[in-house]
Amino acid sequence: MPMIEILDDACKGCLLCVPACPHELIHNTKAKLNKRGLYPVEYVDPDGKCTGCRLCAIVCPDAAIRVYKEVKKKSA
Amino acid sequence: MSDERVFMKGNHAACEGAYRAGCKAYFGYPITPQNEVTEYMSAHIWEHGGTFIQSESEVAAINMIMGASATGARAMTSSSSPGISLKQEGLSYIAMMELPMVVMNVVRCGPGLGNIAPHQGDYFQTTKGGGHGDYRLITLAPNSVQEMAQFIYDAFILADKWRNPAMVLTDGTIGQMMEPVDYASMPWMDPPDKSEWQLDEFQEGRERHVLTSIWLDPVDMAVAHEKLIDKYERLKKEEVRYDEYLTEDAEVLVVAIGSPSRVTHSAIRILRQEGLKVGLFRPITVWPFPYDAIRKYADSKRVKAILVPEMNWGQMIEDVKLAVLDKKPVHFVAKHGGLTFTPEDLTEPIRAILKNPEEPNTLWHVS
Amino acid sequence: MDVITIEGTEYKVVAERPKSLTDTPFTYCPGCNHGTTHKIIAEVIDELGIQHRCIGIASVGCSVFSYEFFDFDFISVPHGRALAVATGAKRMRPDSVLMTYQGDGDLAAIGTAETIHACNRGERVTCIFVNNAIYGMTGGQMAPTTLLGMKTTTSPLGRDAKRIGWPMKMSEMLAPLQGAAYIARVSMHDAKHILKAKAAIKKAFRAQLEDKGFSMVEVLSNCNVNWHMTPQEGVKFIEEQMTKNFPLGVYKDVWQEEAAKQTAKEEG
Amino acid sequence: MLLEEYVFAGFGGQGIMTIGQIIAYAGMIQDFYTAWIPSYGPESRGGTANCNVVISDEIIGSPHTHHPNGVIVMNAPSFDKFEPLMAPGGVLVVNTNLSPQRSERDDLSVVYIPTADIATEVGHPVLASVAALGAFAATREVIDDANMEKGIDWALPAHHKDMLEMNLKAYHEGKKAAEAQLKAAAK
Repeated sequence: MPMIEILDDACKGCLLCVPACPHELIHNTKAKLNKRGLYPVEYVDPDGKCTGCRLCAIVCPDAAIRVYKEVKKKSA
Repeated sequence: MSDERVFMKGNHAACEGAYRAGCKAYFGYPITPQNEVTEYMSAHIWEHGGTFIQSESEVAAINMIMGASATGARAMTSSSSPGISLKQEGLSYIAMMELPMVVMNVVRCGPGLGNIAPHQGDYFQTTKGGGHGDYRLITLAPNSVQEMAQFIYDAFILADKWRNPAMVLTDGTIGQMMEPVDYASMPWMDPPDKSEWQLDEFQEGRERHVLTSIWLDPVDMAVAHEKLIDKYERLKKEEVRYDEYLTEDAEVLVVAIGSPSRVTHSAIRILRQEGLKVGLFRPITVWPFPYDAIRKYADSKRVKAILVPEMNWGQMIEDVKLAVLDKKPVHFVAKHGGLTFTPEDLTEPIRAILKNPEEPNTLWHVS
Repeated sequence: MDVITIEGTEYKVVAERPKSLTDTPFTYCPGCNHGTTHKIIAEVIDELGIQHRCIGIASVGCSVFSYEFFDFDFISVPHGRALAVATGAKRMRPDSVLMTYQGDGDLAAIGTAETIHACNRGERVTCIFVNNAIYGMTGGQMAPTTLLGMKTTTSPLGRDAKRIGWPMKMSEMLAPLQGAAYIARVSMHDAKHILKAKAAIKKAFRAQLEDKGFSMVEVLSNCNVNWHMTPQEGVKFIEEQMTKNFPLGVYKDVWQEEAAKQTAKEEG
Repeated sequence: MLLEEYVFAGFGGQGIMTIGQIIAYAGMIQDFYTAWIPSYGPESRGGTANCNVVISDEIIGSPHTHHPNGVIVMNAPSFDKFEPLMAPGGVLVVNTNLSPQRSERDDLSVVYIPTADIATEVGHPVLASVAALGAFAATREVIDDANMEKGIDWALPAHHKDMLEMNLKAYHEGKKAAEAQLKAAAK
């Protein structure tokens, strides 16, 4: 399952990634403060909707989003 | 005398000195009376593996030099007074980034456009900074065509040794005149290794090199300043140069640079025939200025007075007075507007001084 | 690409901070597209494998500290003079890849002469021109590219063409010069356009690597703080207002011109 | 001590600057200290272009000459300007084709040479200044002819070397004309 990781201390909470996600998986929860005193966004994907499309990472001005995709095992 | 001598213009000889020092970049903008430099560079620097660009402005030229010297190359630009004013912005940055480079100022008359005749009105601008902030240019003042070549050559060596911009401060007379030059004292050379700091292909494993002049934190800025201050203090101790002519028994010491020092030479010959004891003290580095050497004459019982002839309204005389500290009268002869001294302009005041040595500081305006 | 194992599953990282950036976090305001632009430049440099050959020129403006963020040799230079410095450095090190990173005040006001002449000489350097229609660092004064009617701290009643002229169109101005190899205007307002911008920046570096001439990419960028907007409103402003005044597109493409010439030759 | 101070003056384009450089160069290869400087500043006003040459056996101070002991005037304004400034005992070459004046000073040695006529006869009007230089060499015997000839060769650009013979001829014709005048005056 693809997924993303928000690098909390790099995120400045600009929220440009929020509308960029086609599945609305990134939220402005203001749940915690980071080292800079800013609210980083939160990524919540209980249903595994993330497709690893990278749109969030592309629009992120702070390179604060890491995107992972599963390594497909070639069947022997 | 060696057979190497060639008969050249001062401005051309300066270029030859630069080639021999391994100068690989000249960027400049034409301005009289130093067009020969731009023209000669455009024609010949290629023969020495270098590059020439006639820049869109003096501002662009100094910044091109900044780029070239940041890569470790030996680079120079030249101009005359109004153009040097435009270069001051770049020189300030270059000084703070400690980039070695050479700039030549063939001074013309100012302020404003002034005229193209020889003048010395840029002494303050050159020796007291010129651009914004605290910085100094190592400044050499040639008075012959031989020295035009030699001092450009030396300026490259000093600039690299101290990682500081160096200026060759001269006037239209020295730039335009032709004299024999012997290049034997200027063997062809390559620049020293600058791989410690130069902008370069980034080698895996080496720290990246960043050249900058901004430190927003005042404490960091002060640390950067300390480094410059320390360098300037060492320069003052180690690099002061001057030349003397018949000073051993002199009762009147004339302190002069550039073409007025040549006229002083002629005047001294005339006065010596009359038995008058006059000598010439010629600062070669006007920054660092030879305060201590001049102070020795101020302290000497033999010396009655000091005379400073300048083609301006009185600039170097302030440094001379700092050296003399009111111990002796310091007289001034001004010739300005682009007029050049005749030996008589100097012989008359010197005779007057020797007749009445107690006379306090006097100002002669000759026109 | 790095492979990591999380709870027994192997993942590869498909998006992260590019190698050509240092670990120093950007100091730009939240939502500022300087960061986005830095990131795609670094990605291009990574993809072209030229990190070790790059020399960057930092200009004056918000990007004055850009040398903190790019992981290669850098010099910070006087306001407006980046392309003159790049010229000097490139002439001495033709094998290095020279990049200037300049804002609208730097490139289109104080440095107009340096810009036009570097382009006209066809200097083999790549210029990234960030146009956000305002002076960000000094606190929101009018830029040469400020839109008509736009209020800034020095055009408090809105920019008035009669008194201060029109927004300066640098790409359109530079494209006709024969030294230009690649000139494009791109935007940062959404992911699609950011990807397009990255492609343009890659082409601009290729123009330098292939010795074609001067290349510049004008990046329409967000300055939501000085525009007094949220980041989202800011990117919307780019999309709706900025692109109207500054049409996106490729203004000069040397490869296309060469291909057209070739076709004409073959047909003729 | 030898201290030769010359002014060569005329219209711009007459070759005045070049003949100054030739004699200064010749002085150098004859192991003198020499300096040449073009007219500069206000003295260049008023229809004359001129250059100063200093030749000495000691280090040269001022390259400017204010009371020259050797002068060539190639036109009338130059005569008016420099003849009165000359040091007593100096030598003056007057180009009679463009300067009809006669010097009334009795402390100068003056030769009157139709340099343009000589030049035209030799082959080209442009050689007038070299003819004047030849006449000057006859009146002021400081630099040897052999060195002067080397100087003329040095001053000719590579693409004009075919003019060398003609230049040397003009030099010697000018010198001959001056020598004849000096001989007549001595009688």
